[in-house]
Parts: sequence; C-alpha cells; structure tokens
Amino acid sequence: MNYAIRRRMWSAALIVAFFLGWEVLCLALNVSDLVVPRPSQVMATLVARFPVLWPHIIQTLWTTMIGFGLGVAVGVVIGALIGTSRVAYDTAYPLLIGFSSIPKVAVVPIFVLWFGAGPVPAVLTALAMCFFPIVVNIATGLATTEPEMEDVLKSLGAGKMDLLLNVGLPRTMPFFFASLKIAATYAFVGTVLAETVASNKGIGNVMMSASSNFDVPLVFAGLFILAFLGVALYVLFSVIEGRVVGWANRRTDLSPS
Amino acid sequence: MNYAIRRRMWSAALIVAFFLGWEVLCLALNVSDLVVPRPSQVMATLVARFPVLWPHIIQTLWTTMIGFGLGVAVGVVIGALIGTSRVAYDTAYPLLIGFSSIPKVAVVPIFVLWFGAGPVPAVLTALAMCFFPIVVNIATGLATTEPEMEDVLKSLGAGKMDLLLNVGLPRTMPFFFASLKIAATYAFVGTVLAETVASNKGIGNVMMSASSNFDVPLVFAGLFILAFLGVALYVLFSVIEGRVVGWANRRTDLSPS
Amino acid sequence: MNPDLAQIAPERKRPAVQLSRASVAFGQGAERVQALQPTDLHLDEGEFLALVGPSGCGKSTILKLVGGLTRPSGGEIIVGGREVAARALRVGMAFQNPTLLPWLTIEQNVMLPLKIVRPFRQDYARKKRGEYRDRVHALLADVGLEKFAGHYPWQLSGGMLQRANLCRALIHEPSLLLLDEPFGALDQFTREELWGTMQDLWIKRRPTVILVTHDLKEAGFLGTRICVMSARPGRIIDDSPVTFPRPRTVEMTFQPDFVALNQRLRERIIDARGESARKVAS
Amino acid sequence: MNPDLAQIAPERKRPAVQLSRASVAFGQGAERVQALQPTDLHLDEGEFLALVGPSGCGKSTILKLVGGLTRPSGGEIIVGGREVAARALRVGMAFQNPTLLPWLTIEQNVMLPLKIVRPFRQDYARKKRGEYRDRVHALLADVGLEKFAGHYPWQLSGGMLQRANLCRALIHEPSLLLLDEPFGALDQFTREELWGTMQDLWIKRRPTVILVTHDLKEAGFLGTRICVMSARPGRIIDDSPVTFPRPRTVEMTFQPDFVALNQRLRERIIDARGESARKVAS
Amino acid sequence: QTDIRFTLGWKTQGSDAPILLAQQKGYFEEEGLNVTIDQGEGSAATVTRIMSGTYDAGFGDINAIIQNAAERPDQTPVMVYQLWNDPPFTVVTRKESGITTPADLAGKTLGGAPGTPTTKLLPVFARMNDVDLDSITIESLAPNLTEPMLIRGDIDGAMVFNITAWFNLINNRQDPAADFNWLNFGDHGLDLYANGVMVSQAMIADNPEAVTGLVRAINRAAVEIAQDHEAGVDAVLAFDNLANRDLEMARMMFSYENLIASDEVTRIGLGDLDDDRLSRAIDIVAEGYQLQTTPEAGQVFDRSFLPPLDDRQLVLAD
Ligand SMILES: Nc1ncnc2c1ncn2[C@@H]1O[C@H](COP(=O)(O)OP(=O)(O)OP(=O)(O)O)[C@@H](O)[C@H]1O
Ligand SMILES: Nc1ncnc2c1ncn2[C@@H]1O[C@H](COP(=O)(O)OP(=O)(O)OP(=O)(O)O)[C@@H](O)[C@H]1O
Ligand SMILES: Cc1ncc(C[n+]2csc(CCO)c2C)c(N)n1
Ligand SMILES: [Mg+2]
Ligand SMILES: [Mg+2]
Repeated sequence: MNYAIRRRMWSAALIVAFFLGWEVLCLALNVSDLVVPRPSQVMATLVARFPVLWPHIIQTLWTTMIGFGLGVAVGVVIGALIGTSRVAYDTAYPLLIGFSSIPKVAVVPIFVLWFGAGPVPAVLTALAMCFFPIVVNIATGLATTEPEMEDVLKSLGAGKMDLLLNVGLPRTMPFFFASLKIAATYAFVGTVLAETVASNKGIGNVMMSASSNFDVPLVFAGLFILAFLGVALYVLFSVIEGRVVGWANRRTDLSPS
Repeated sequence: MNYAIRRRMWSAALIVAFFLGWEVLCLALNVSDLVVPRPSQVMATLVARFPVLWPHIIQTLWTTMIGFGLGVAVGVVIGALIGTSRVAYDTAYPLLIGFSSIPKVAVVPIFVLWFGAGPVPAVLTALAMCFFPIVVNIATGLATTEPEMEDVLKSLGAGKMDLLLNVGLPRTMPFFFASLKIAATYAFVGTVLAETVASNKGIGNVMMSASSNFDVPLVFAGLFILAFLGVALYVLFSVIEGRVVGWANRRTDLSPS
Repeated sequence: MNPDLAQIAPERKRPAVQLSRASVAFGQGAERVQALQPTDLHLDEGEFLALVGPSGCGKSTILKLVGGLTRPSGGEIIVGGREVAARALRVGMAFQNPTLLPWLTIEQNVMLPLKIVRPFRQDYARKKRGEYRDRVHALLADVGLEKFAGHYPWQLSGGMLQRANLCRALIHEPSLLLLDEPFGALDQFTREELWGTMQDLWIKRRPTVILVTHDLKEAGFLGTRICVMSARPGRIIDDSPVTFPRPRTVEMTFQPDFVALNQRLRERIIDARGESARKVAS
Repeated sequence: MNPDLAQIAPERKRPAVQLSRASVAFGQGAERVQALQPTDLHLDEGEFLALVGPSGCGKSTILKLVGGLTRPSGGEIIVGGREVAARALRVGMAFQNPTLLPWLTIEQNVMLPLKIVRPFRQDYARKKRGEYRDRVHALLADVGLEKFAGHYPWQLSGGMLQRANLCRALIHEPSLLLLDEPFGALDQFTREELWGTMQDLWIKRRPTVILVTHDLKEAGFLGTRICVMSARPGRIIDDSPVTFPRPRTVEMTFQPDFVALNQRLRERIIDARGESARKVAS
Repeated sequence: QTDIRFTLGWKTQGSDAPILLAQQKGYFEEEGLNVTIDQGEGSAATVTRIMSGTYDAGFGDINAIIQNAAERPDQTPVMVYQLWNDPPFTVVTRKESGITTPADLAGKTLGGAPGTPTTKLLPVFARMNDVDLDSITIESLAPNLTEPMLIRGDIDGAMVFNITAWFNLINNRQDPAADFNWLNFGDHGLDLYANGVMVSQAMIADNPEAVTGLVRAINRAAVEIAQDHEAGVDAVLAFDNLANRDLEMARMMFSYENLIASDEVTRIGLGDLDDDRLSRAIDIVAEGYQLQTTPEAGQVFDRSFLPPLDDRQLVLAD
C-alpha cells in the first residue's frame, strides 16, 4: 500500500517536473509564444476562455465517443474474423493496411461530400482512425492463442463461436485493452481532424480558427484539452482493465504479503 | 500446399472483387470523379504520370523509412522501460497518451519552424506518429509475461536486462510485429502529413497541389501509391515475422501430416 | 481368480471406441516424426482401459486421437459411431499438464463443460449460480479443493491443479473419459483415495475410460484391461484383461495375484522399451 | 547398516542452506492463505535432501524460497552466506511443470543457463556452436532426447519435456540443485535409470540438492536425508538421515532396512496429512 | 422555405460580415430561405464544394470558376454577386529583401498554401510580367506557416490574400505597412475579379427565386454594414464567439476599403461587374493556365439575380 502511494507520488512529481521543465526551457531559450507558448500561458488562456470553449469540448467529446464506440465494434468484429479465418486474413489485411497507410485528412473531404459538414464526417473519421489497432491486436491475439487452451474446449465438442468467446477473446483481452488505449487517442485525433476540415464546432474548429489567427496559446489550450480528454479516457479503461484482465498482470500482486 | 495456393487465390480474387465493386458502384451511381474517381481512372493517371511521380515516391519512401526506423528504436526503448518499471509506467504513460491524443498536424508547424521545411520535420512527424503503438504493445507484452517463464531465468541469477532480452522481448515478439504493422502505416501518414504542411517534394506535396488543381484522380493516385507502399512494408514484415515468431503461430502447421 | 466377478465386468458389447490402423506422424520430409505406428484398438462400452508404456511412445497421442484433437495420418477412428468423439458422445478429458484457463477461477474452470456441453449449456445461465455451482463445489470437496473454488490457477500448487483438472473432466458425467496421468503429481495417499473415488464413479455410471498411467498398481486397481505400448514409434504390444473383483481395495494390491500381474506387465514393458532403453542407460 | 559408508556421506559441514523461521503467506485479509508455517531448515554443503509431504503443503514454496523466487513473509533465508541464492551459488532448478521457453528449441532451452550464468556466459558467443553444444547434446543423450535437440517444446511429450527440464537444471553443473518432482511423468524404468544418473552425478560433483518427490523409494534411493512435511500450512514434522551405502542400486530398495524406512515414513505422512486427509476421503 | 447549404471561403472572418449579418438579422428568412452556413477551406475550395453537390452556394473565387468552367462546363457554379471588385492576390515580401517589382522575384523562394488562388495564379502573374517561373522556387506551406516563414526569412515572399496576410502579420507582432512590400496582382497586369457569392447551376435551374432572394439578402446586409460597422462585427461574433472583435472589425473595414469599394462599384453598384473587364480576366486566366477552351463570360457570371442598381449603392461611412 505504502509503496503504491509512494509510486504515485513519484510519477505525479515527474509529470509536474515535465511541465516545469517546459516552462523553464521556454524562458531560458526565450522561445516565442508564437511558436511554443509556456504552459502557464496556455493554462491562463484555458481558464480565461473556458466558458467559450466548453460547448466545443462537449461536441468533440460526444463525437469522439460515438466514433470510438463504433470503431471498437467494427474493430472487434473484423479482428475476430481475421484472427480466425485464413482467407479473411489474406483478403482483409492488405486492404486494411492499405487503407491505414492513407492519411485520413485525405478521406475527410470525401465524407464531407457525402454527408455534409458537421458531426457525421467527424464520427466516421474517428471510426476510421481508431478501428485498425483494435483489428490488429485482436487478430494477433487470436492467432497466437495456445492450441492447448483451445483443446480443452474442443474436446468438449465446442464450436468455433464457443472457442472464440471462451478462449480466444479472454486470452486476447490484455492486448485488446492495449489497443483500446491506442484507439481512444486516435479517435480524438480523427474527430479533431474532421472538425478542422469541415465543421463550425468542436476543438478542431477552435484550433483551426485560433491557428489561422495565430492565437498560438489558444491552439495549445486546445491541445491540452485533447490531451486531458485522452488521458481521462485512458484512466477509465485502465480501471476497467484492472478488473477484467487482472489475471494477466498478476506479477505485482504475486510477491507474498 | 495445395490448400495454401487455393487460399491465396481466393483472397486475391476477393481483393480484385473489391476494386471491381468500387468501379461498378461508381458507374452505377454515377459518382462524379471529383468526389471519388473510378479505380480505372486512378490507374490510368498513375501510369501516365508515373515518371513525374517517381522522385516523389522515392522521397516519401526514404523519409518514411528513416522516421520509421527511429520510431521503432524509440518505441522499443520506451516500451521496455515502461513495461519493466512501475514508476516509468505511471509517469510516461499519461504523458504519451496525452501526446498521442493530439493531432500531429498541429505539431508539424512547430517542427517546421524549428528545422525549416524539408525532410527533417517529415522524419520527425513519421517518428511521432509511429512510435506509440510500439510502446503500448511492447509494454503490454512485457507486463503480461508469465512470471513462471521469468522464474526460469531468475533462478539462474539473471539480471533485469537478461530477463528482458531472453524472456520479455521474445515473448512479446508477436505483439511487437503486430505493432510494427500498425506503425509502418502510420509512419507513411506522418510523412505525408508533414509534406502537406510544408515541403516542395514527396507524395504529400503532389497530393496537395493535385487537390488544389481539382485533379482528384491524381490525389487518388497518391493514395494508391501510399496504400501500395504500406502493403509492401507489411509484406516485408510478415516474411520476417514468419521466421522470427513462427513458434507463436504454430496452429496451422500443427495438424499431423 | 474370483469367478463371480464376471457379473460385474462389462457385459454389454457395443463398441465405444474403434481404432483401425490409426497412425500419426508429425512434420514433413526429414523432420518427420512417426508418433504412432498403425494401431488397432477396440473398446467396448463401459470398459476401463489402462494404457502404459515408456515416455514418448504415443499414449497422449492416442488419447488426442480418440478425443478428436489430432487427426490421424492414416487409418480411421470411430467413437460412438462417429468420427469426432465429442460430436457423438459426452467426452471428458484430463490433459497431461493441467491446462486450466488462467482467467477463470477454479470453480469457473471446472464449470466450463457445463457451459459448453449439451444438454447442460441450455440451462447454464439459469443454473450456474445454483445447481451447477453446488455440483462443482461438491466435486471439488471430493478432491480436497473446496476452499480453493474462488482461487485462480496460479494460486494453486501442482498437485492441486491436477486435481482441479480431473474435476473438469468429470463434472459433466461423460460417457467417455480420457485421462492422461491424472494422479501423477499426487502423493501416494491422496492418489489411493482418488483411485477409490474413481472406481466408485465408474461402478455407478459405467463410463468408457482410457487411463494413461505409469503406475502399474494404478492400472491394476482401476482397469478392466491393460494395454502396454512399445517405445516410440508406439504400437500396442500387450493387451491383458484384469479380472479382480470390484470394488477393489488397496489391500488387494498386495495379494499374490495382483503382484504376479504387475510382474508380468513389468517384463512386457522392459521388452517394450527395447532399443530406446539401451540408449537411455548412461 | 554398513559402517564404511560414513566416508562417502558428507563430511564437510559448511552450511549451504539455512531457513530460520521462514514463513510464507499469500494474499491479504480474508483472502490470506498461509502456504508455509515458520520453518527451520539447515542444509550442509553436499547434502541431498529429499522433501516429501501431501499435495499443497508447501514443498514447491520451500524450493522457491531457497531459489530466491519468493520472498518470505517472515523469517530469513540464507543460501551460501547470502540472501539471494543465485547471487551466492550456482543454482540449478527444475520446476514442477516444465516451463521451457516456447520460442527456443530443446537445445537452446537447455543451453540457457550457459548463456546466463557466470563464468559460462563470458564464452557463450564463442562456444555455443562448439563446446557448449556438445555438452548439451551429451546431456540430452543421457536422458534419451538426443534426437530431439532441434525440436520445439510443443513437439515433445510430457515426459520428454520433463527430461529436458531436468537437463536445463544440470547443464551448468550447479552447486545447489533444486528439483521439484523431476521424474514425475516418467515410467518406472526410465525413472530408475535417471535415479542412477542423478546419483552418479551427485557422487562425482557433490552438489547440495533438495529434491521434492512423492515417491518414498526415490527419496530413499537418492537422499542423504528425508524431511516429511505436514499438510497445508506446511511445517517439517520429520527429519531422518538415510545412511545406506553408495552407490545404491534398485535392488537395495527391496532390502528390509529400506522397506522399514519406507514404512516408517509412510506412517509419518499419514499423521502429516492429518485433517486434510479426512476431508479428501470421499 | 428553401434549404440552402452555404459555405464560406475560409474560417470566420470580418469580411464575411454581409453573409453573417443577413443570417443574424433574418434577411434570409424574410426571403423564405433557410440557410446553413459552414466555414470553408479556401476560396477555390468553395467551387469544388459546390460542384460536388455538398453545398448549394458559397463565398469564393471567380477565377476558380473560370478554371473549372473550361473543363466541366455543366458542373461549375455561377457567380451571382461579385462582392470583391479588386483582387486580394498579393506577393508580400520583407522590405529588406528589396523586392519591389515582379522582375525581382526571379531566383527567389516563394511560399504559399497550394489551394490559395494567389498561389494558383502565380504562373499567370509570372507570364504576364515576363518572369521566368522556373527560376522561382515554390514551397507549399500550410496557411498558418506562410507568414511565420516569411518573417523568419525561410522564404523571400509569401503568396497570400492581402486581407488575410495583413492581419496575420499584425498577429505576429509585425508592422505590415512599415516593414513589408506588397506586390498586388491587380497592380501588375492581373486586373482580375475575386470573391463573391456563387451558386450551383442546379439551384439556378430549379429555384431561381431562391437565388434572387439570397442575393437580395446579402446585398441588403452589405449595404447596411457600410453604414453600421458595429452591426457587421456583431454578426461575425454571433456566428463565432471565438473571433477577436477589434481584429475582425479592422478586417471588415479592410475588405470594404480595399477590395469592395472602387470607382467601378460606384458606377455599376455592388455585386455587378464590367463585362469587358471580365472577358479580359477570363482571357488572362485561360492563357495563364493554358486552358483548352476559353469559357464564355455568361458561363461564369449571371447578373440576372441582382437587385436594382439603386439598392446596390455603396456609401461607406467612416
Ligand atoms: N505436435 C507435435 N509435433 C511433433 N511431434 C510431436 C508432437 N506431439 C507429439 N509429438 C511426438 O510424438 C511422440 C509421442 O508423443 P506423446 O505425447 O503421445 O507421448 P506419450 O506416450 O504421452 O509420452 P509421455 O509419457 O512422456 O507423456 C513423441 O515422440 C513426440 O515427440
Ligand atoms: N501465488 C500464490 N498465491 C496464493 N497462494 C499460493 C500461491 N502459490 C502457492 N500458493 C498456495 O500455497 C500452498 C503451497 O503451495 P506449494 O506449491 O508449495 O505446494 P506443494 O507442496 O508444492 O504441493 P504439490 O505437491 O501439489 O505441488 C498451496 O496451498 C497453494 O494454494
Ligand atoms: C475568403 C478567403 N479565402 C481563402 C483564404 C485562404 N488564404 C488566403 S491567403 C492565405 C495564407 C495566409 O495568408 C490563406 C490561408 C482566406 N484567408 N480568405
Ligand atoms: Mg503424454
Ligand atoms: Mg509443488
């Protein structure tokens, strides 16, 4: 217990140190706030403009959550398909890899052309950005499942679906959560990207307006908000993960009391 | 053997079907080539313009390879650190998650202002885009390594480094390769992003000027090139992966001859 | 031998397991390892076959063949009239190294067959907290693990894992039991107690059983029949019925009849090890 | 008893392993499981301790304590003058379930200690294809696995894995050997051969050994001393020297002296199982 | 009520005030129009957005219409209200680089956003002024990098809209008047028109009254803002509360003083244009881009939706 608290303190201290270092470096090297503002400036802007920013935050958060939710669903389904069927793997993987190598900024205009500006392209971009890491980790987890574990169920006459639900997916959980953490951050990136291209609302739009007016502290305030939202989502998943896949991380709790 | 060939054929057929479907859909729905050109148009543009595109392809490929190489190095080191030290995990993870939630487009201008337009910001952006999935998968792989396997080495008096090299990393290899596949595609996205923001060469630059000239087929030709490069890199890694982590995918070879 | 044991020994003669020149080889070309030579084996319903033989001779391979987990390279396997055992019969299998799923507690691991196997699965959602749970706990208590139902596999000792593994093979009252050294990591006394448990179960429900073991006493105590395999690539080189009356007791294992059987099997195994034995001798 | 065996039995009296009221408990609060009660154990250099006791009593836990893999909840463990065994002595450990690394071939798995342990590791890069390889192959041949050096663990049978596991514990000629049921999954004959191999090795190099086993014959054949543990939470309840002359033979195990020792230990274990036994009886 | 999807030429700027005021004051509604306004990606992108059918109308560049009309005559939008009478297309340079005439650009490095009409028109500009285009190095830069790169000297000149760059330089703590030279395309042979309100051909065909209403509402607002500047800026802030009031006020005034107000406008009124000048502009663009066909003026501009001249008189108050 005591150890856990000390650990937290340490890491909190290091994170604070990071921002202090940034502040000091900016002051020491006399970096213009038009290039990189100091964290204190960013925070000041953030506080001062918060009431104005609030609806944009809500907008981005909602859009991201919907896109992310859909992305997870799509990712799990495709990942399960690819991880269990060889033909699906050989077909879908190259297509997905190809799609993933494409900058999503190039795709947003197409979404806009189809669905108009607004939240729909943002949701779709968030989805497009975030489902791929989930696919890859689910597929890899399934493909590397120890055959011995599957044999346990096969000997009971289990079908493919039973195997997937009772062995494949649980075993893959740690890597599913790892990919969720990646995916959640990418979902934010996707939303913001789409908002940058086509929307009148959302953090992306704020950042775009701010940057076209060279209000760099406001741009960074947007970045801070995004970072914060990303971390918040990460913490949420970590808590869920702790409950669901505690079995995989037993090391820390293993040493006798 | 025969089965493997049939499988390949199937998946090749399905991939061809995908592009055929695209072509037919565009014709049937009479989609303007300003929105989505037909694959045949894209290919025609690609062939016709290939000599002009070639130096840009080389530029983007090189930049990406360097950025990707650095990204892998950075990713493995940070991942190993985070996966083995609790304090490093608690400190670096939130910072990395925060950084990852930021659209890299917002960071590129900073790189450009520091290093000038050209390949350096592109390399850095590729690095910034691609190291995170590697970090996450390495860290997760290490954190979920079965303690029993580590005990084998610990009983021999192995140090942390021995454990990492002989148990942690090998066991993590399947997920490292999975993340490489994600990372390689993101490295391309990063390079192209940076080329879009500031450059006079590279696929990103081509796509940008093509889109400003309403030459959508050329934009798509750029996308096709990126997709192709991404798939090529993926195939490369798959071959290496097959050699290195065959042990983890033994399922397919297991059934008796 | 006691004449009245005939009425206890299996009478029904429906074939439960039928291997016809079944063979297994792994790998290709130079890498090829012949794990099992073409083997014939016929098991009637309700038989209790004890399978003994040197390490690496293919005992586990036979179990996996019968269980439908390995396809034969040649020959044919028919179980309960079908090619895949689990489709035809209710099969219970205890693997040689207890592969309990690490994300499930012991209770959940043991309950797994009830979640998968018909007809139990239909009622699983409804009964898993009631009837099925009680059933699992009762079985765990039989093997001395009642206190560990809520523990995870990594919290158990080797022998405890093996006992949990055995429970998982028995929980759904299978009509075909495939047991791969289920008592290997246990001390003699626990082992003898579980022999008793096993025998009671067999007398009561008469499943068809294949038991792989290295302990001839165990083979004689439990089996209706003992098969001896030769060294790798394996082949069945001896097939003897065991006709001691049931229920058998540990004391019986010291009787001259029993000791003589053991002695005979011992010699067969010494033959069986043949060439490989000469190599192992350092 | 043969009087001249005293000169073979260990004479040097430097303490190799010393447990002082070492205890182990896992978990917190209501979840707390006492795995080992405060235990004293003193092992001289060159002793061969056989540890027997019921399943789950803490035998593996003691090995892990001595090997430095588990920290004690109370008390102290000193091995070769230091707290962590592997830092003080060259330790070889064979785990209860053979945990071979799945990405290495059998040869590479067995060679692992040479890659890690000083002074072998210095020359590893140079010798791994020459001297070290030969050494590994020789040892594998001793246990009958010479043909499987290039195979991966999943291509081996249970008993073969266990033999590879044993090789890995021996390859670097450790001065402290911790063996957790290393012969469990083997047939009687292979087992007896490996007893001989083990004994030869011990006579030649005189490592300090702790051997966990369920086989009293094995304990008597190999040990210089046998400790009996009580049921969980474990405690050492009997500690007897074994003074039969070396080299011992399998025939010796049928002699009255040997049988009497076995008989006495049997009774101690029956006591030892105490409460738990009553529960297990179905 | 007719639904109209309208795209601006860029992020909210003071120069969009006429459209935003018409929206805020309900002038669109009075015309029976339900207008949704979205921010844009550039004046040229307005043309593509309308061509693809995503938007019905927008604020964008007439030269982009000309360029597209040559290749896709059935799809290009039509300018119905020519708001910016003078072109904002400018190459801005630092005073110390000594660039004062187009000829000085030879051998220099210019940067600009590739989609910006200025960048797209540079070849035309070079051709008209006999500058060797191949000797000029062109860097593609994101919009938010052009001015910083210029200030830092990474590029010698930036291809911009004066209305944008002027205020961007102020935002970058520069003095745009004192320290920079402004080479306006309009002063060097490119007497082009620029931004205005354009609508899709489909809208003209299906619902000409809506077009008339749209133009009338925007014109009404444009005329009104010339008198009541505060109302214009209020509308901008009502649309985008992140905008900086003083800055957008200044920008709005800049657009009126430098881009909208001209002798020609005094003569023919807001929204209209001179057909000869347009024809010349079309020729310049067509030659500059080496277009296969030269579009007709009637394909590009349609004055039939303009309100009477009396309603289009610009009287700019101080
Ligand atoms: N997946 C596999 N790939 C290649 N060879 C295999 C595989 N599984 C088993 N073998 C080989 O088949 C032979 C028989 O193995 P099996 O597991 O049936 O032996 P066993 O009789 O159960 O031995 P033990 O008593 O040691 O468990 C062994 O020689 C082994 O090396
Ligand atoms: N990581 C752990 N967490 C919680 N409890 C544990 C853990 N490891 C062991 N135990 C408990 O400690 C006790 C002793 O375990 P140990 O493995 O030492 O038994 P053992 O004597 O080796 O038994 P066996 O002969 O069955 O292998 C057991 O009751 C077990 O449940
Ligand atoms: C109506 C309108 N259309 C396009 C632009 C885009 N633009 C013109 S110049 C430039 C570079 C910065 O000076 C940018 C981004 C704008 N600002 N206003
Ligand atoms: Mg076996
Ligand atoms: Mg144990």
